[in-house]
Amino acid sequence: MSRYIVNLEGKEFIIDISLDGVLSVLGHEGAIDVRHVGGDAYSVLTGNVSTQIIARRAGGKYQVLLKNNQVEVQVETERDRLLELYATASGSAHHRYEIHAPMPALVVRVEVNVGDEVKGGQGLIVLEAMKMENEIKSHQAGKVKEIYVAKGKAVEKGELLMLLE
Amino acid sequence: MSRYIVNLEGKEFIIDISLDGVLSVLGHEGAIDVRHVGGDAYSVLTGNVSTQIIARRAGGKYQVLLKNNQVEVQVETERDRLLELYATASGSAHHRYEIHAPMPALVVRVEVNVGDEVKGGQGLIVLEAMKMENEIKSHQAGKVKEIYVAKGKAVEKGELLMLLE
Amino acid sequence: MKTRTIKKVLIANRGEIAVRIIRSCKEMGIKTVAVYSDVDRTMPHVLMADEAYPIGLAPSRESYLVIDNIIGAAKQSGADAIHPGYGFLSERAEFAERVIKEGLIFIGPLPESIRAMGDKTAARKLVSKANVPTVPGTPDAIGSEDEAKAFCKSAGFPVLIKAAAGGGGKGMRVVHKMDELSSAFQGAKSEAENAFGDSRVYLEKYLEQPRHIEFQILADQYGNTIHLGERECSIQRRHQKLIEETPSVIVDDALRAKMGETAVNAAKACGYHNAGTIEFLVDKNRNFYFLEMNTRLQVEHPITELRTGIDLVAAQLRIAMGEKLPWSQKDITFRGHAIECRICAEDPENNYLPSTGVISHLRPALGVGVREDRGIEQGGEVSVYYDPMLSKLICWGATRIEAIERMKRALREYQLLGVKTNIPLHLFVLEHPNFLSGEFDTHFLQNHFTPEKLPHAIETEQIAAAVVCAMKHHTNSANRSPSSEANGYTPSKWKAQRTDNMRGDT
Amino acid sequence: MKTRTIKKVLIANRGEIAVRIIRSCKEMGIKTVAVYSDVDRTMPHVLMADEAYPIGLAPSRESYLVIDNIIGAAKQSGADAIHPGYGFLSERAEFAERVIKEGLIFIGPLPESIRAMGDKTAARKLVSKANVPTVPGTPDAIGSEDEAKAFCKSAGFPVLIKAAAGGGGKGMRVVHKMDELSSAFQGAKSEAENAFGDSRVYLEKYLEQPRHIEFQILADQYGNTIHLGERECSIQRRHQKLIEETPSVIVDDALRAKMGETAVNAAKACGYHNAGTIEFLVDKNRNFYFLEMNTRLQVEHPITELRTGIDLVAAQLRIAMGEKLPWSQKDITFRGHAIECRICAEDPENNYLPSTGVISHLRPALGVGVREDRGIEQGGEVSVYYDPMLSKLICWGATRIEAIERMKRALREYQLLGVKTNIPLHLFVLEHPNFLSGEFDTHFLQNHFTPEKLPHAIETEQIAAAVVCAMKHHTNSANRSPSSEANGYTPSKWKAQRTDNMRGDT
Repeated sequence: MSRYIVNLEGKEFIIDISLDGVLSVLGHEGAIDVRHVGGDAYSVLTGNVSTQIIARRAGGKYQVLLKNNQVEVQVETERDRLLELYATASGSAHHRYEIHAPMPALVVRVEVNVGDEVKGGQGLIVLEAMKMENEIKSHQAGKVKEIYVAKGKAVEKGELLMLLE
Repeated sequence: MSRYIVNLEGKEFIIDISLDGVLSVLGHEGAIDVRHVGGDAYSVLTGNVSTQIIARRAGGKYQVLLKNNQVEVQVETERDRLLELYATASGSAHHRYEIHAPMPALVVRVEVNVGDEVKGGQGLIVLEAMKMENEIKSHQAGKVKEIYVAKGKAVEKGELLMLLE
Repeated sequence: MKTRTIKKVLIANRGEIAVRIIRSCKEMGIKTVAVYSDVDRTMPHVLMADEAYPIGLAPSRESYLVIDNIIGAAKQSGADAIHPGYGFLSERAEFAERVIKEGLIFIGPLPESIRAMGDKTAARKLVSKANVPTVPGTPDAIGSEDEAKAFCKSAGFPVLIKAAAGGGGKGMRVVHKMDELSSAFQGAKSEAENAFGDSRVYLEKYLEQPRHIEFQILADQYGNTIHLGERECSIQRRHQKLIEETPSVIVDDALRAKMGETAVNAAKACGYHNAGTIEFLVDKNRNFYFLEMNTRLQVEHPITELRTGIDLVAAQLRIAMGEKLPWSQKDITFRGHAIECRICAEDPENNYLPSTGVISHLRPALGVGVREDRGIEQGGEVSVYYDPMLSKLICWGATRIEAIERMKRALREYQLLGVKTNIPLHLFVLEHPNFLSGEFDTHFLQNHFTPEKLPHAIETEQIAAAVVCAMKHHTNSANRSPSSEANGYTPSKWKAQRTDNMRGDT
Repeated sequence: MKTRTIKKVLIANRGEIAVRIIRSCKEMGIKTVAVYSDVDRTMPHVLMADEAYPIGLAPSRESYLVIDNIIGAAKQSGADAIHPGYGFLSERAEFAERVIKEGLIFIGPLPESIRAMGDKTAARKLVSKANVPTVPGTPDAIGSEDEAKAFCKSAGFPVLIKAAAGGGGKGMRVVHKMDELSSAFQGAKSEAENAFGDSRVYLEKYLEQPRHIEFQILADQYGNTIHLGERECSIQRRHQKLIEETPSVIVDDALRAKMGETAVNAAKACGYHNAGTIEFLVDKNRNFYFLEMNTRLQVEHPITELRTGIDLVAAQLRIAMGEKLPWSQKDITFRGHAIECRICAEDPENNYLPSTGVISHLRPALGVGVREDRGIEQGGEVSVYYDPMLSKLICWGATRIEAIERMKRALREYQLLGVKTNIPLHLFVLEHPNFLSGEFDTHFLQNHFTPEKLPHAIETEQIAAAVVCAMKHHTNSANRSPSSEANGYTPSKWKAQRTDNMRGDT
């Protein structure tokens, strides 16, 4: 039997799959019938309630449509979970706050300098994507420790832009 | 370089593909740009003329949409072609005519018996599929040599139903 | 008669019509229950409904035609109404009776009306009393070939054999001379038994150059009955409709009013309520004859929806809930022209043989004036068990020519790979001078169509296809990155030698 | 003015509007030429056109905005006309001028009309002379922050900064207090420079609780000018329209006639021909003010098509060919209600941040009353280079509530995986009591929306999603037949333990 811990919209579901493919959801009684429809489409009958699930693997996670909203879902094995707990326990606590690019974009303006004290909600950097300017704001107060980009630079999604302390 | 002989709607096209993926069509001058769009969809620019091609491999052949019609396309290498020529030359000529089921169906009636002389266009067997009865007719005159099915039998697509001489 | 709310509907059907009904239910806030046979577990109607219940094996006699199983699913789900769609149990009076007996609402007419119109010979007698003209034929179903022979001798050929119990072209045969009669008679009986569980047939004089024109009826439970205009359904193959349009080029306002009134009278003759259709044959002198009444929603209902702006499924549900019709005849207005093409899995090059397989690629026709109602999706299998109709393309235009040109555009845009379809045949019809001029009858395809007249690819298209197949073969045999094909969305790229003056100046 | 036939049209655009134009051309028997940047080689507009020409690199300044490259492609292809779509070069007078100078037909108004309406401050002066009411503002573009300050002091806050050269919400900023002015002024200028190559801005008094209502105009080359009714476009985010509908709940027949006549006068003031749109702001007392004229086809034109039955792109082509309008104002009739939702690749949970990625799954909403115009397909990549609008869903209903319920059904039916979309936001709006009652203005989203109000999944849905992800993870990690996933259509099958009394009785 394999056990999977699924994290979805902040909730955790524990799902067991037996060697012959029979599955059960911890804390949930009743029949669940899952079929692959084709491509990213799946059909689930929970009892007789019909739910369409559109899902694909992206990176180590899964992207799933829930109420027409694309959400990220994480699946871990029990082993993953143990390794992760160990890593968190042994790692040193640090109060650094990284600013990443939320999309591929062009840097239009950097609005702070290294050493500046910033307030929560203060604008840090302006990116242009799809012809719109988007201001990246600080979610918390802090001090600018490092700036990795400058005006005119093209950045990838997820690229580290700035480090706050 | 690899050479492919493509048979399509009764026409033959000879296509060479070089080691680095450059292609040329024998007898056709000019630029051809082929891209995979996704799934079964391809885009071809012949010069600047844009053609969408929807194609998939099915069995040893290819199914392609041409003018919204699904046609079968055969691709052979030069080696395939040589082997085939050899087989045809060495095989003994025989005048047997096989009747195959054109679709999965149920045999409703067999309209001839072994030994019957049949005319071209004469009904041989009635199959039911999708709630419709379909009469399979002989394309040529001959004599019924063998009948492999009987009323009530479910047959698969391509299954041999009858042999004429 | 009291009004009863419907909160949950079981749809006793599959395919595009089940999906069609689910959509209007969703728009009205009504929950839906699908039923499915073994092979239909992942079909769109099951995916789209709120609940789904298995009702048996693939052959419809073991699932969609099993009344007990459908009633069982309805009871279990707590549905308060059943919509039968078309085909299957939709015109079985005993099904409607059973639904009502179980305390559920049948979304359709009374069982008595179904029975009255379901027996095609009795129906002709009934409407005749309401001064509705009918085609000459045997007054009753006939038992023997001898009776059939006798009618043929007195009426003269051609003659039509028809199932007493059914419609939709099933169990129907045309006989042109006496020595065709025997095999046609047996064939019709066997097909009728198969389709309706009732082998009775009757004979009618077969009209020359007839057009098939039908009227949509809506009637509430209080006797208010209106028509929503005609549908021209003359383009048929194997006695089944292929292309329908409204208005008909031969129906003017005066004829529409006269036929509409006759249709309303025919419906009233059987105490009809809910949606129904009166089918007429119209001869070349524009005389019309009652053919039959279909006591259910029609496949081609969307063209009427587009021209009148009325959602017929929503109207059916409201009538079944006991609401009064919100329209009188004068409130019904018509706008523009609508056409429907039935997309079927069949091979027009090969005598319309059904085609089966897995649909590996499906791209819709979209944009201005195009509607599609379908019961399949990419990845779905077209099996041998059910009707070959996969989808309906419906186009609206301000004029007939705009609707036709739009339909041609939509048909060309539509991409379905995995089974043969009749799209090339539709294009043949829509480009034919006789179709364009409106000079056609139900024999249009027999008279004008042969497979070699289907549209042919030009050389550029053939070269493009050949190149793609060679590339695919090359990639397969060389095993060069097969994953780029499998993941389906990494654009691969091959290039021929460039002739630079053929490219843009960038 | 003579009529000139158009046989081949080059579409100087991409995405859904290029596809939209190609469709009407096909229906009229006109050949089409697409242009494409490097990253657009396999986009739908390239696939659907008869011919396609590369015009440069991905950034629009190096392709879709390069007049020489587009003219080059037109010449090479032998096109006799150019349709600019919306955005890009559509409102650049020098582009229209160049097209005409090269002997080609520009499908749009005269360059003089574009220029007159393109300078927003000059346009306000021009229409004022035709007795069209305008919002108080600076008569001319302003050069310095000091001038801006002066206007704010005299007119009072809030104040709107707008690009003199453009529309579509680009280069637009609302200023509520003096210390926001400086950064807003610089931001607007930089965005305007970016979008229109012209950084000039002007200021207007910002109306309280304004509704944005616009009128569709059609005018031929002989001075015949009509309107096709209004479009209510108040539901906006970041000054860009999100949902449009027609009719507006606040426009009755009298107001429609009055605003329509004013709109016609505004169009005539600049000698307008072809399709255009007069945008008004309407205050809570139903006073209306000219905002600007868009001298091209509008994104939201399909709702007008559905309500009037007129194909606006076909009308544009016919006007450009020199045909007279076949309608006078009294021939224009309206039926039912139409709504459009713009489906954008952006994250409503995260300040509408654009979302990029590859669309791995795309299933349309189909059936009764639904139209989709899109410029993407499954397998396509949503890149950072262009507008985030992927598609437009447009629904028609006999009544406003039918149209709204249909749109909700269509939005829920629509499946797009690969990028975040604003579909959940549309559902939030369509279910909001203020939207349903019609009590809203352009501040609707600021006033009513926060991300936690988006629809939430119920537990059954969450369990279903969790189970599917666990299955996929299991299949991946165990490497159990990965091919069954890759080929995309072999139905895999997993089952939980059965509780048999939960199943059907078969």
